[in-house]
Amino acid sequence: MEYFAELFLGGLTRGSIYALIAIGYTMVYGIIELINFAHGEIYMIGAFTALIAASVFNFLGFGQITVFLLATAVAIIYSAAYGFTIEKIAYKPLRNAHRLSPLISAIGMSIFLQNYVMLAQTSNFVRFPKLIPDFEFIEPVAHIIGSSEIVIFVVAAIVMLALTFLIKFTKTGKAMRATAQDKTMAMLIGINVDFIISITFIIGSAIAAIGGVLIAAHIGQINFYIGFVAGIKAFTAAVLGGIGSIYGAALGAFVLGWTESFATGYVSSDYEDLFAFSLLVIILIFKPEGLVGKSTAPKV
Amino acid sequence: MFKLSEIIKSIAVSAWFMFLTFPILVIKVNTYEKTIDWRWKNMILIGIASFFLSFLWRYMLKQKEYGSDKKKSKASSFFKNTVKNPKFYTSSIVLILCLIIAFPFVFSIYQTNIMTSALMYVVLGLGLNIVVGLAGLLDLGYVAFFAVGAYSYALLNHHFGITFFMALPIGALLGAFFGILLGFPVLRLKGDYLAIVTLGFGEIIRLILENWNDFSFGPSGIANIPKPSFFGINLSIYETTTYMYFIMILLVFLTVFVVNRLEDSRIGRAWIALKEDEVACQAMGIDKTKTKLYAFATGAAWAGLAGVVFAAKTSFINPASFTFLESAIILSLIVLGGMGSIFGVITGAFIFILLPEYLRAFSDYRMLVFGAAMVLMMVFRPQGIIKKRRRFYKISDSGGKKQR
Amino acid sequence: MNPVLEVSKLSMNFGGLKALENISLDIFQNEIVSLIGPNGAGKTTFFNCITGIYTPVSGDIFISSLPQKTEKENICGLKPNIITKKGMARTFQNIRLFQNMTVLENVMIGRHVRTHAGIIASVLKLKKTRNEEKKIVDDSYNILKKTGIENFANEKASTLPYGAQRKLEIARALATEPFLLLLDEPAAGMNPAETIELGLLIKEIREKENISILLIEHDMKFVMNLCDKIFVLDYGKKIASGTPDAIQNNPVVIKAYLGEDFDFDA
Amino acid sequence: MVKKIKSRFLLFFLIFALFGFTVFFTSAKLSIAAEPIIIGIAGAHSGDLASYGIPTLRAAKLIIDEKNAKCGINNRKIKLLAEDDVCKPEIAVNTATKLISEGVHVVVGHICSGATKAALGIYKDVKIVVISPSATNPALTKSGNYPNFFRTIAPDDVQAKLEVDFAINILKVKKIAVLHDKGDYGKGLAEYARNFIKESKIAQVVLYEGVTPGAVDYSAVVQKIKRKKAEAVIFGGYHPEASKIITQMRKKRMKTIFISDDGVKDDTFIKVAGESAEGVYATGPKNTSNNPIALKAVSDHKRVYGEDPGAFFLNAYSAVLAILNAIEKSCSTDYNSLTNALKTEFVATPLGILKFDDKGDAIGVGFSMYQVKNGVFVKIKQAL
Repeated sequence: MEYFAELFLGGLTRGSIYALIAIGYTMVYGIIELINFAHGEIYMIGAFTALIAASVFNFLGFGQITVFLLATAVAIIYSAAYGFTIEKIAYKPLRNAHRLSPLISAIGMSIFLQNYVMLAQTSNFVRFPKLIPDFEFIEPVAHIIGSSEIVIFVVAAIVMLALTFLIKFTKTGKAMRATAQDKTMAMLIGINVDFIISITFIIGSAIAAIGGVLIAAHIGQINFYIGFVAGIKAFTAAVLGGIGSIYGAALGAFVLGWTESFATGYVSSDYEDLFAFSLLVIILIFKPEGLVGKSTAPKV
Repeated sequence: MFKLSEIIKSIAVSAWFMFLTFPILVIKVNTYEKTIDWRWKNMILIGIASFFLSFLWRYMLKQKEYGSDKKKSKASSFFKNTVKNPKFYTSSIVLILCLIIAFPFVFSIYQTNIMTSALMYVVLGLGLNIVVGLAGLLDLGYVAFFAVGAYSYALLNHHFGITFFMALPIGALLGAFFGILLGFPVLRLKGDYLAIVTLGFGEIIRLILENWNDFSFGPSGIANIPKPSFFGINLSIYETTTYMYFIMILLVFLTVFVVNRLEDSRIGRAWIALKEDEVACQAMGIDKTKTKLYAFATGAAWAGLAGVVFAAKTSFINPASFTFLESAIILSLIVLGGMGSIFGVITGAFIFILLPEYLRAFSDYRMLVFGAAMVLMMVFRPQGIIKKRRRFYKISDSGGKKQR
Repeated sequence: MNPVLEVSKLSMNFGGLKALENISLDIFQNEIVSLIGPNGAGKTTFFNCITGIYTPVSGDIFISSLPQKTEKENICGLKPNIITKKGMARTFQNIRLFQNMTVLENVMIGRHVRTHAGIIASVLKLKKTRNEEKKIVDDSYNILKKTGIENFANEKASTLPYGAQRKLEIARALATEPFLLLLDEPAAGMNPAETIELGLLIKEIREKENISILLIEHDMKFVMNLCDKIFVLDYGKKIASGTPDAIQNNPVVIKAYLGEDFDFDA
Repeated sequence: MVKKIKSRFLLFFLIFALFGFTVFFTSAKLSIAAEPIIIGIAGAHSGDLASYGIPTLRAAKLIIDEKNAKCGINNRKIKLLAEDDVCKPEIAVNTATKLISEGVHVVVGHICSGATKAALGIYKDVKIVVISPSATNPALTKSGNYPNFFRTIAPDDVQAKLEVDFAINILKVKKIAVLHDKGDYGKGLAEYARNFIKESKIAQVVLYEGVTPGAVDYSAVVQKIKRKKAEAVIFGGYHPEASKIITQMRKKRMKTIFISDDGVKDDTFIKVAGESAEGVYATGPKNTSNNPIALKAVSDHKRVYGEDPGAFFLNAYSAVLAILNAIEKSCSTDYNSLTNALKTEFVATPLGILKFDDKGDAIGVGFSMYQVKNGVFVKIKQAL
């Protein structure tokens, strides 16, 4: 039972991280129907910026929690800025092109950003500073859960709640929903669609940056390539849940996290990814719209 | 020519990029020794570069929006006339054939070798073009069939001593078989759901190859895969390379021939119609399931074929050669070259495979340039380098006569 | 003589909404029949049900391609392509041409179901396949001539004027060699001259090709002049059927249309 | 008209094809007896694995600059030709063909075993000797397929044997978890380790699994190690995964012994894993840093490049010295005399005085066990 609980928590940690990245994918997809392959790189840039910022702030002699908060803030700002710029450069000029063109542009952007960070920083793994303070837990809990895990769940939960609030109740949120439904119609009723798309990229990127900082602090190392694997997994999670839906992304992320964790725990970590992708294929075969996606009859 | 507002705009862009690249390009921290390296020079460079590039960017975008239509139509009509001129056509074809045949004798073994790689990607590209370019099914796991081909030769040769030429059709058939295997479950899926499931399928194949040691020898791979033999004569490495090159040339000719025939057939039209409008296509009596499966199978067969060549050429294969990135590259080359167009796919393959090879001089920067080139290419020419040529049918009043 | 199409007690739901309720109707050979009703009455849903795009909740759809034959075939729940193969072809309310293909190619797609070349035959291109290809082009061109849009043969479908696009849809449907043609608002968006031309075309199709026609249309003048029989749908129910004259004077129909401030002579 | 063109094409094609094949079979292989000796350096020089390939390039440069300053070897200058293979088999084939088309006489490289396997066939065909500082896959020498291959590093099975013996005989553990990174190198090593443990019949393998490189967290595997009550973990793979696993293990307050390989015995591992690295065992090439040649090599590197040398630097230095010695002693770059010289002539290198056995492995090159103590790898005294 304890083993089960440990695996469950492990899955929850993974799931939370996947969710933070998957939300960005799903938001962008919902609004411009683009698989933003560069999103994983935004996450990576978030982690790198946090690393740099934290080192500088450490150097200046701030306290641990202050450094953590400041570094996260810098990472959020920069990731958002990158997300915004990438949209303007690589996707906006392609808004009326064939569907595959922005996809290729996104793959190119992803390769570019990876190499940009590799050349400007390093190709080696670097140690990520210890940002999250260790809380003292009493045994028997201490060896099951650490403070970074708790911070990850809590932050993920807060982010998701805030996002839900934003989309449900604010004016921008309503405009986003309208744009996602029908871009032309949204334009006709006076929504600045370009602005809404930019906002979507900014929010998605900011959330990915939070994910980047948290996971880097959790595992303690980063390199320029971390975005790729995490990006693919998060994308899988988004589709698993039903791409375009934020609940779906979160649900898909947790299902994926648990699948991987339990597959490793009870079967073998050799087949961890195999289970993840097989689950995806099986779910989509039986429910082609993802877990929460609604099946729509073809409009004829 | 340069208005003040333009200059202000560029200054803003330049400032923005200086801000954007500040942490990554300027600060370099050593977390171990706790030192910080400030590289202000980079910031200045970025500032200047982005100031000027922003002018170029806006100019190019404008150029794309208008002007381009007029100029191009003139240029292209001139181009068309020259191409249509039969004398030009014949002589250019002859010239190209000469070049193709003379290539390995004029250039070094290295050039021949990478040309063989490029030709292999031509076959891969044309195969994927059937699935994506013609039938409109976004396949992100195409490399799985490539792996199937490569492993079928490697394993059959290892266990049963199957030769290269026997393996070619077997690889193609196995590729097609796996194409159908993937095709069946994903038929119901649309667009991006299809994309992610094919991606998953590609990963599943790779993971199986990686983990099932008894079957595939795992990550240590299979070495010593023999190159094709020339009627039992032992060839030197120079001759083998030339030989492989000519085999590949023949395979490319075969592929172009078959794909061209398919495109211009009842099946090919059904694929294109399927891509255009699935509902209308079905209402016209086309069996969606069958047509999609045909596309998956024929597309995958070429990947299987190319896989066999890959195994023979590299002589060593392991699962690390068949990652998602490979699928992305094959997809990118067909989109970049011009989706749906055979000539475009060939151009795309050459650019994609030869460019990084010739960019070796830039070593570290080549992937950076490569990624940037992909983005710029899409932004300024999203339809690809070569646009799909439309097929016209000449009709006389007595009925129809077809002309290409 | 059997009706070419016999629908009995067809019902369709979307969620809780009853889109069609116990619809029954027959169409006999060489009839031009119209399905009318206010917007949202379920006309297009009815088309989608009998062409296999939707699977009805209950009911039967019988066809008999040859009126002399006594046995009839239930096509309810079959896939759209099978139904087309059995001889029912349709057009769409919001035109669904293959936009990037040429006009001729669009019609050639319609010939797909009546031709046979497979992958291997297409690659080898033996004499049989070559002849078949040639015949596809010839037949398609002839159909274009019949519909009067042969001048556009090599144009991209999306560049056609609206009226010609509607005609192309009909041409494409004709290419599948149907015995029953289903037209979903074929005159929508046409000017009066084009509408008259369309009426003539439909009549010609009936006379020369022996094809029965079922159409949905809002242009009442067009319907009254053209049709032998009219069915009226309202809120998913059949509220009336009969000759144009009978329908025009049917109080139930008038009431159904009153909400829309409708005038039959418009 | 169309038919006419087609037939003319066919004619042209046939003529040219005929011409082509005649040239193909008559063209004799050109062997250029160029004046300088050309040494090809192949390995990852860019990309994420560059840190394994660059030291070899630098070692070769240091030696060759020195030799060229003294009129080269046998009065022939030495020329370097570096080619990048980014450690990918398919690229390595291109690299190899490029090197031979530019007429190299010997090759130092490749760096990764997979790339080496792919390239060796090509070198074998043109009879070029290849000497690798870091390709450790046992099959490269043991299969006997590549008589042209030599290396200045011990193969993986030696390393695995050392790890297992150390765990069983010195640390006296009974339950061992064997992990790997699913890679060519890591999984190969882990497999040897598993077999050696089984053969020993003293200890047992309680867990044998591969972890996914790049996964966001390894907590499930770590929990499994704990549940299986493993006393020691033997990990085959590179330092990024190792540091992730060890960090998570220590965070969960597990004191399980961690033993790994020379992919982990890298300063980056200690830098990244920090305090969690403390106490970790790793095998690495025998410490010969007191060897005078090694001291000189390292100080030369510091002088020229201003930093400590990276991975496999001494192995590469030895490889270059060995091959140059063979050329010098045999007075030629001929394949047979070279291989013969490599197998018979001793050469003084940073790794000690070497010669190669029949299969191409360097005699006397081996591994030692190291442990992280106070942030540095220290050689373990109780040698085996």
